Amino acid sequence: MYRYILKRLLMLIPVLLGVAFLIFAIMDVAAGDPVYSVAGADATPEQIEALREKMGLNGSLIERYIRYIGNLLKGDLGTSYISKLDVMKVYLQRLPNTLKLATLTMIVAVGMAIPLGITAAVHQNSIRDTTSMVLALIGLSMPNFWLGLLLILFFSLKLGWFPTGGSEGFRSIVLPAITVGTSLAALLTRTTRSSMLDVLRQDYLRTARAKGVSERNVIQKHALRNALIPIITIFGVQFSNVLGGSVLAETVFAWPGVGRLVVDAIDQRDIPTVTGALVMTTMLVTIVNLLVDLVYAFVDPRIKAQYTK
Amino acid sequence: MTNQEANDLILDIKNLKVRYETQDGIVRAVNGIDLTLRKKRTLGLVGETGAGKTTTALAIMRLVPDPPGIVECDKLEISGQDILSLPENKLEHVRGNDISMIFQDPMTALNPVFTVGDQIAESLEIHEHLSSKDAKERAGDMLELVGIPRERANEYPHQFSGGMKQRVVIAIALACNPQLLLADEPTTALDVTIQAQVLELMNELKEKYDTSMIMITHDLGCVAEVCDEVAVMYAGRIVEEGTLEDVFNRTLHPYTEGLFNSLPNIKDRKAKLKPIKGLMPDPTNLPVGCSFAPRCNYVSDACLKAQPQLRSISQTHRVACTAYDNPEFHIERRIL
Amino acid sequence: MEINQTNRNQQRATKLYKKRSALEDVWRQLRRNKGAIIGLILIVVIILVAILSPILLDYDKDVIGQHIKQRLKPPSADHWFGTDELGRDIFSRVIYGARYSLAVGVVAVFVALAIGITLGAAAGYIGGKFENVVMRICDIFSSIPSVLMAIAVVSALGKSTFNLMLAVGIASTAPFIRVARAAVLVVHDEEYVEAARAIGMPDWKIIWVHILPNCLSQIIVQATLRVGSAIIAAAQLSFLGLGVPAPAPEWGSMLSAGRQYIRDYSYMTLFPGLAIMLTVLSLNMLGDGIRDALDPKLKR
Amino acid sequence: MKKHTKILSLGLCIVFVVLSIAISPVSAEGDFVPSKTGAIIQELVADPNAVYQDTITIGVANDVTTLDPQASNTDANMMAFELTHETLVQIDPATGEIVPGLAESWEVSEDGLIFTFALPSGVLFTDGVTPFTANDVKYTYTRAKDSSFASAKVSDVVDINVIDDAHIAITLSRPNQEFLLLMAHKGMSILSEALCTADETNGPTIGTGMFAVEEWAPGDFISFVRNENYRGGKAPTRHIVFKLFKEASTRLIALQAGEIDVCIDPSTIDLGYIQDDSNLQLIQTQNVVMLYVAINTTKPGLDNVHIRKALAYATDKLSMIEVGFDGKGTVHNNYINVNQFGLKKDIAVYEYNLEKAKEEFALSGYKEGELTFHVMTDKEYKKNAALVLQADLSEIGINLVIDEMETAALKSTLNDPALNYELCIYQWTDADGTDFTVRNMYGSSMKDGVLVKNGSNRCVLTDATLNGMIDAALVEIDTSKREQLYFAIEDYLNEIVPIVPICTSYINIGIKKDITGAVWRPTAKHDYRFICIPEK
Repeated sequence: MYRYILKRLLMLIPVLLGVAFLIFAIMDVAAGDPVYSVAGADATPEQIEALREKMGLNGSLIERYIRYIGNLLKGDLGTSYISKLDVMKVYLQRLPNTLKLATLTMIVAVGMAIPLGITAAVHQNSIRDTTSMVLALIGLSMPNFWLGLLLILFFSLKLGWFPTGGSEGFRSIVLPAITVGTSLAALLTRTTRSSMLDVLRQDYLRTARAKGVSERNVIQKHALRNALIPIITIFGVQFSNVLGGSVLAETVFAWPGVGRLVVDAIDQRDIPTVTGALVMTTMLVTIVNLLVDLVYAFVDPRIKAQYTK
Repeated sequence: MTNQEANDLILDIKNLKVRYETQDGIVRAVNGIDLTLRKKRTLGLVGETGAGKTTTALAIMRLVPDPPGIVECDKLEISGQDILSLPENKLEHVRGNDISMIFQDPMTALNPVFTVGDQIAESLEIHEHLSSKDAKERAGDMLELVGIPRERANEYPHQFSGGMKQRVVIAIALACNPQLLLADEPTTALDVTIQAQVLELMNELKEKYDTSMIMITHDLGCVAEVCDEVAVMYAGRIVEEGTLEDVFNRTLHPYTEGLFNSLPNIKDRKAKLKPIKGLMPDPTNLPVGCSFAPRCNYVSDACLKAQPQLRSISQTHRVACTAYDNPEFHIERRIL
Repeated sequence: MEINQTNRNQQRATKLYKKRSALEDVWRQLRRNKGAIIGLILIVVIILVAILSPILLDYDKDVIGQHIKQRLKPPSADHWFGTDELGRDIFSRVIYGARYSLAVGVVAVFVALAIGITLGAAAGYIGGKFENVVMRICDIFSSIPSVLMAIAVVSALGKSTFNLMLAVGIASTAPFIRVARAAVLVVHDEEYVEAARAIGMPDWKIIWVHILPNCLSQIIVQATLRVGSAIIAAAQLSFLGLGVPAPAPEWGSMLSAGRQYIRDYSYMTLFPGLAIMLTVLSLNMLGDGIRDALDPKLKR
Repeated sequence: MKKHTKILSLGLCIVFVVLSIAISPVSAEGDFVPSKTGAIIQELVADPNAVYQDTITIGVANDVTTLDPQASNTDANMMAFELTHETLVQIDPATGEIVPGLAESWEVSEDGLIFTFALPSGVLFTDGVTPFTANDVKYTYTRAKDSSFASAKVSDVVDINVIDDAHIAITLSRPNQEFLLLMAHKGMSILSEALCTADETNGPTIGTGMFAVEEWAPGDFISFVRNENYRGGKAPTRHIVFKLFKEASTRLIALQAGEIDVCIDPSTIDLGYIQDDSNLQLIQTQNVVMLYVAINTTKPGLDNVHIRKALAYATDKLSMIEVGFDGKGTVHNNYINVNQFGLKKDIAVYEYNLEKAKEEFALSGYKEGELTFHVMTDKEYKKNAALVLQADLSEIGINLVIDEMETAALKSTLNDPALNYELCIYQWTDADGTDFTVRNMYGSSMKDGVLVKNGSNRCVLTDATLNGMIDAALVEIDTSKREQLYFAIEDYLNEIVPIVPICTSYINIGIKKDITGAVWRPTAKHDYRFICIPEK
């Protein structure tokens, strides 16, 4: 097991190097030399060159990349072109906000999706099933930023229940969490349902029923644990997405999370911030995925057996 | 039927009908069968795939999925207890306690995420209200009973072979010492050598616990080995029933004859196999007359007009075939 | 040789027959699914609208024609969905916008399909180091949230409709790589593939003729559902100002423009949003239907 | 304020309105009269016993991006520097005259070349320990020469002579009528030599201002804490926070909900909400941000004066104002900013006229459909202006492609020596020195024998005649003659059309009714040093 974890953590290294290179390459192609947007209009060529050196933009893509990796290994993500602040510090400033939003979103989504999905599957083709599936489909089809706008329109402007943005207090997190959580809840409901339907057809449930296990326990004990596996997969994938920043919701609600940090930095051609934030996010995503895989093993002994092999 | 016999009755079914209402139409899986079974006896329920054997067993357990399954029955009693009118929570006390079932495929019959010990212990916890520690202990006993070392109770199904899994399934079914055991093709999924072992084990345990059993199978050899009585099913109906002797040696129904004829003959290896021609009728669209008529070698116009009813040929032996209106009629198969 | 040829013809014949009956079967299943049919009808209507809109509407006059005096008028008989900040008719723009959203969604998915299937199938078939590299690249792509990925790509390539398609496509490639690879791995060792290899069929042909058709159903389902998410992704980028350049009536950019008028002129955000939702909804309903029809497990 | 029910809140509102009419000396919107400079000054009567709200939160639209005064020139940063740093002199918002800042007084030599400043003693930087001396001024101005943002302002400085700790003399290469104006610019804020040399990153963020930076979360907020030792007496408010809300509508809602005290630049479409809200007040003054179409006069097609005139005739400024600012703006036809010295009120106007545009186009020799130009825009209102222009140009047979870009990319394209752009909707915000404006917007300087455009010369004009006219105006001492010279420059520009001026709009600010002490400048660089809410 530990060897498996270690192996996974080692596999993280090439991925992080790859992410850093990818971002470097993309930002290198990007229109607009960052030097000229940082330097003022009156900059002389000498000043430009000096600035270029100071910003670490001299040299070829590969040279810069190697330099960056060297610093990265020392835990140094560089300093922002714009604010001159340490990227790591800025990232860590934003991370709690994103984690807060992500966690609440996931809790709400899971809390809604699993009971709904189970009910839908158990009462397949009933009114309850149809209703929750139609709702899930709508939730899945709604662009989340639009939902955010509608929520603002209704709950902030018309009813005045929640603030339209900002990050103070619990009330300000409610609407962003709903915005991000809706499509997630929809997705999870659908996954739970189909996974549950799959499991409900399995013979071992018949065995359980034949044993005299009550219907409630058949569902909650025997079926759910098996159905959880695909749900956990989706959960893992989506957690990364929420974690990486529900950029749109963060923009709509002025939520100072990691996603907005990256978008703003891309706008400003602030390469160290873009790269640093994405590398850190990738690391988090990978670690979350590893955790998800460990949860798998906990739920499914067959997978555990694979890991220990 | 004498009083004594009536008290002895473990299972009494009258006019059981099961249909599945699906999008493709109504599948009539079981079309009015009567079954009785006395204590310590074993009934072989024989027929090809799709004849309605498994559905019958599920109906007895009241486990026919609804929707789409709809069960209709005039009488369904286990040891004199009316199962038909029991509410779901009472049924849970009957299942696994009074009646158990062994399912066809041991590969899928066990829950992959629980240890086998837990799965055996579960029914003990439910029905005998044992503490989880005692139940574990008893589960170990049960494992040993079916020939598996008790240490393996903490292992998961994927760590067991097919035959071992089937033993676990048997252990689960017998854990609470049921009066009636429904075994749905318990050996089909297993290797031949394992099949014999499992059958022997079941025979042994049945004797030991005085359990009555319905053995569902299409394997006539298996029937010969375990059963006292035989009922042959075709398209949701019983076409012939009687003692093992009756059905094997005094075969009456053309379908039963067909079943025997399609077995390879060890004594005459040159003899050509004679499979029953054609396929089972579409259960959504059963013919008006005898369901077997389209495949029957002895078919007459009368067969196509009305459904034949079971008629008694001897005290124990009954058959549903219009041809026997003619007292001269006999089938080709001769028992040597 | 002769015999071989006849054999093959026979094979082909059975295959054809099989294929047609499978298709018919899918259609039969699909027809029974109310949701799928509603989805199908809706999406056909939307596609027709998209195709016919240049005939129904005069682009210069109706779609981008400005009437500053008529700006920000709420829905009325003249302007069913009202007018926007430049006095343009929102109804015409929403109608015409279907062209952009559908085109972006479909092309993006094609990009993703093309890259994903090529890489995924090759990885699954060739295996070894190549597979490892492809899968690591796949890891890299899927560990960067796709929206951020697309934003980065668009800002690198510059804003244009094509780049938007490309960005959304690239950002949604990873799942296709995975699907294709998994499908190839499943059939890789099947006997008919072994047989094809034994008679010396080139690898690419084996992939193309024997392997891909076998994972087609999965890919079709994925693709249908992905068109919907690609449309949303494109709208998201447009919303962030990275989409189709003005004055094209792309739904996401209409939403973006309407955002600052949301308090008094909420219809500006309402209708384009509804249009996106309806399109994606119908695609999802259809995709679900196809999946259910193709997936024998779900048949009852 | 927590609203329980609609009715209750409505009731509260009514009570509040009645009370406020009855008790407070109502200052309705009309009471704010812009000063000579166009600024609205909320005079704060000094009262040592008054108690003020602890924190004032200002909802801003643009992020503070740097705390080094010499590393940027955006409005958002300038407002921060106004709090944290001081310049030697400053501009009186009431009269527009130069008044003492960090310097207590100054003298100018007769030839106008040497400026001697008298500095106060005992002043500490906001780190609380570093003393301020004349050496810091020398250090600051020398450092400015290397800054790409500040160097243009000290380009005439040839010598800085520290006489003693409290006196410094600055020598210019030529008389500059606007030198003090330049020194009042926040980019010339005085830094500490000791702090800057000790810490190159954080040193420049410390000044001698009334506030010091407390916490900075880029992209979210920046907070300032009062300098308790400020020599002129401390500020009334202890904490000032700039909180970023990119969405105008969100920002205003935050103000209405009471989350913030000031909302900068609410959407023009939403101004009614401020006027209708009895807790709020609308500050409105014409701004001096000149919106214009910058024309890269070196690009094919655009080097043709007839094409440029066609562009000018085809520019529908009224529609642009309507679309961009909801009709709240003023058409601008001049080549320098409003309120600037030398603004020619009766300049010949290129009225919006597509017929004339077509005539000019015909004179250019190009055929219809032959020309396609790209126009760069960054903000929504600029994009809208470009859309209006696009529609009109298509009428006269010129295709216009709108390139929406992020501000950073747009700026770097403009600044890149490759000058790879054709048109750009851009703005000019400086309204102080006319020379600074014309020199930077249209001037060029000789480098290695060739004329090279000055930094902010977005039309890429290298016109020796024009340079001569600009130099002549700068050194002219007679005010009315100087004015005439600027009139001539404007007429000259009006003939060659290097830009198409569009409009100036209004500065709008929503504030809580009780707010006072702030100076709302038409340049959008507001002075928050004395902003406060007196507690009742």
